[in-house]
Amino acid sequence: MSESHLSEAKRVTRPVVNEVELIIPMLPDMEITATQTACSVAQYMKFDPDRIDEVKMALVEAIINAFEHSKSQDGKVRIKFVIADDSLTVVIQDHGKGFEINSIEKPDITQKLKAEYKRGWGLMLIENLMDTVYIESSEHGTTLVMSKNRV
Amino acid sequence: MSESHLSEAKRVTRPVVNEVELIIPMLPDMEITATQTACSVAQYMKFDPDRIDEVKMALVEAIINAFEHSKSQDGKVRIKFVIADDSLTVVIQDHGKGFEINSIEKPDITQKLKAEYKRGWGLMLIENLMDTVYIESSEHGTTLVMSKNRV
Amino acid sequence: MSDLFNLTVEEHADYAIIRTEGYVNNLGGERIGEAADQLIEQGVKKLVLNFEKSNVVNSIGISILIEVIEKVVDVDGRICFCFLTKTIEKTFNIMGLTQYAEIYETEADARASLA
Amino acid sequence: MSDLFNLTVEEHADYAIIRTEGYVNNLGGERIGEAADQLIEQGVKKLVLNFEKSNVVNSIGISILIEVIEKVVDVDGRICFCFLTKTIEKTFNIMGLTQYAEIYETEADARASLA
Ligand SMILES: Nc1ncnc2c1ncn2[C@@H]1O[C@H](COP(=O)(O)OP(=O)(O)O)[C@@H](O)[C@H]1O
Ligand SMILES: Nc1ncnc2c1ncn2[C@@H]1O[C@H](COP(=O)(O)OP(=O)(O)O)[C@@H](O)[C@H]1O
Repeated sequence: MSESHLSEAKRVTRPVVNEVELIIPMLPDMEITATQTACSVAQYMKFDPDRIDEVKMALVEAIINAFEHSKSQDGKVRIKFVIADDSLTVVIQDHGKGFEINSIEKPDITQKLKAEYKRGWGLMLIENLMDTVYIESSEHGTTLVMSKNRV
Repeated sequence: MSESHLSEAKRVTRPVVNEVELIIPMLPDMEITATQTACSVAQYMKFDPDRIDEVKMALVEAIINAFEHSKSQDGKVRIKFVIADDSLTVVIQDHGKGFEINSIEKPDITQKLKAEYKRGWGLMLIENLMDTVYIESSEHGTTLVMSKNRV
Repeated sequence: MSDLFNLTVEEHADYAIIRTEGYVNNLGGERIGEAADQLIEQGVKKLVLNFEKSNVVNSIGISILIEVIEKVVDVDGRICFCFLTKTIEKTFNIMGLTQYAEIYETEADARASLA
Repeated sequence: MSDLFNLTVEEHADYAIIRTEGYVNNLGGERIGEAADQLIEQGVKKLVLNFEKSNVVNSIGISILIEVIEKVVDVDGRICFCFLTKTIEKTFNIMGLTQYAEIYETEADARASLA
């Protein structure tokens, strides 16, 4: 076995230690529990309070979407906090019915003021509060991956 | 199918929604992240602040034991918060080397004052701060189950 | 958490102040909506919403605030928010609420603007 | 978190006060241990540990406090804790530390007892 082979093997078996995982039941206000975990992880990473607050707000939106829209049978939302040197990535996952991402329209305040349905801001807020957002959704559920840089 | 059969089936398939699960990496001070989740869950259950504080202290001890003693290869500790009507149960689990529970001696302050090794208080504190404690340990790891009644 | 939401209303000759405490989610938002409805029905056209003790909002709560803004706009009134956290202020900006609602740092500032 | 641990020492004629801030874990405990060692070496026999800004301790930190207590006992000194949270006080009681260390509500109370 060559040297490089060995170090490759080491890299693969090295435990992934930079993740915090949280699974919450779909119960009212459980998103607040999740934001407290987010806060604690981000403080650990020495994020400044304003950036932590933005992650918390985006997380609330992602979680209430899963609570409200996913119709997941298992009644749970899984949240992963991935700690990297310069960024925090939060993955929010449900095993619900999913949705057609391309069918979501960008909300506009002037229209919403007159409209009957005033909702539809969550995804737009997440996109604006985080640095990168990626959504994958199918009939097996929805996974939202969002990252915030430390600075 | 009889009535009672039906309701039994219902009970079995009903999703367990009263659990929060947290998986933390074995990194310094990560136990604080876990206590913040504990705090949030216990507040959700309307535990009074003093009892929450006792759960937090017991949780710190259980987690630093897993961090320090388990030598777990996966570098993770799994914590489950089980919400019941009148009690909060916290399960702390590692996949480390385990230990012989019966070999643990109860520490005594007068002896410890003169002894070289002043440690060995964690399990004793957990037992005194919580209402019930159950430990299962084998070469596959350790599971500590501790409960605190709401009142 | 939601049962920790609280709200007080202070009525003045020409305007009213709604001070909130706690999470502005669907429930918190509805409480604000009801209070605002009642004031507008009474003829109040100028509202100050003091969020000093509300650090967390969600978009469901905000969409109820949009209803309130709509009603205020309909009566040619004014609505002022104060003591918003940086993130809530940023959120209001992102959503464009600031085209229809005014944001002030303190309650005194908001009141002064209405005088 | 640990890098948020802080400690100040205030020396008086006959005693010294150590005020801590942050998590008393292995690192925090060691910092207290070092400060206490230095004071005892200087001949200080009475210590006040003010934990007003330390709400979390762990048993590793406390075992270092036991070392400090041992050293104080060895010089026939006295050690007083103050501003302990209810849980930390309960913990000290469970462990029996209170047989060797005194607990006071406030720093003033602790100082008065040493006068
Ligand atoms: N996790 C999810 N599961 C299923 N559908 C979702 C999920 N997240 C978002 N959606 C869909 O996307 C739409 C837009 O979401 P959002 O922008 O957060 O606004 P709102 O939740 O107020 O409707 C929702 O109405 C819903 O149809
Ligand atoms: N999760 C664990 N994995 C392996 N060994 C453990 C675990 N928890 C406790 N132990 C064993 O039990 C002993 C007593 O633990 P404890 O009472 O917490 O005191 P301390 O950690 O200070 O030694 C430890 O020294 C260790 O040998």
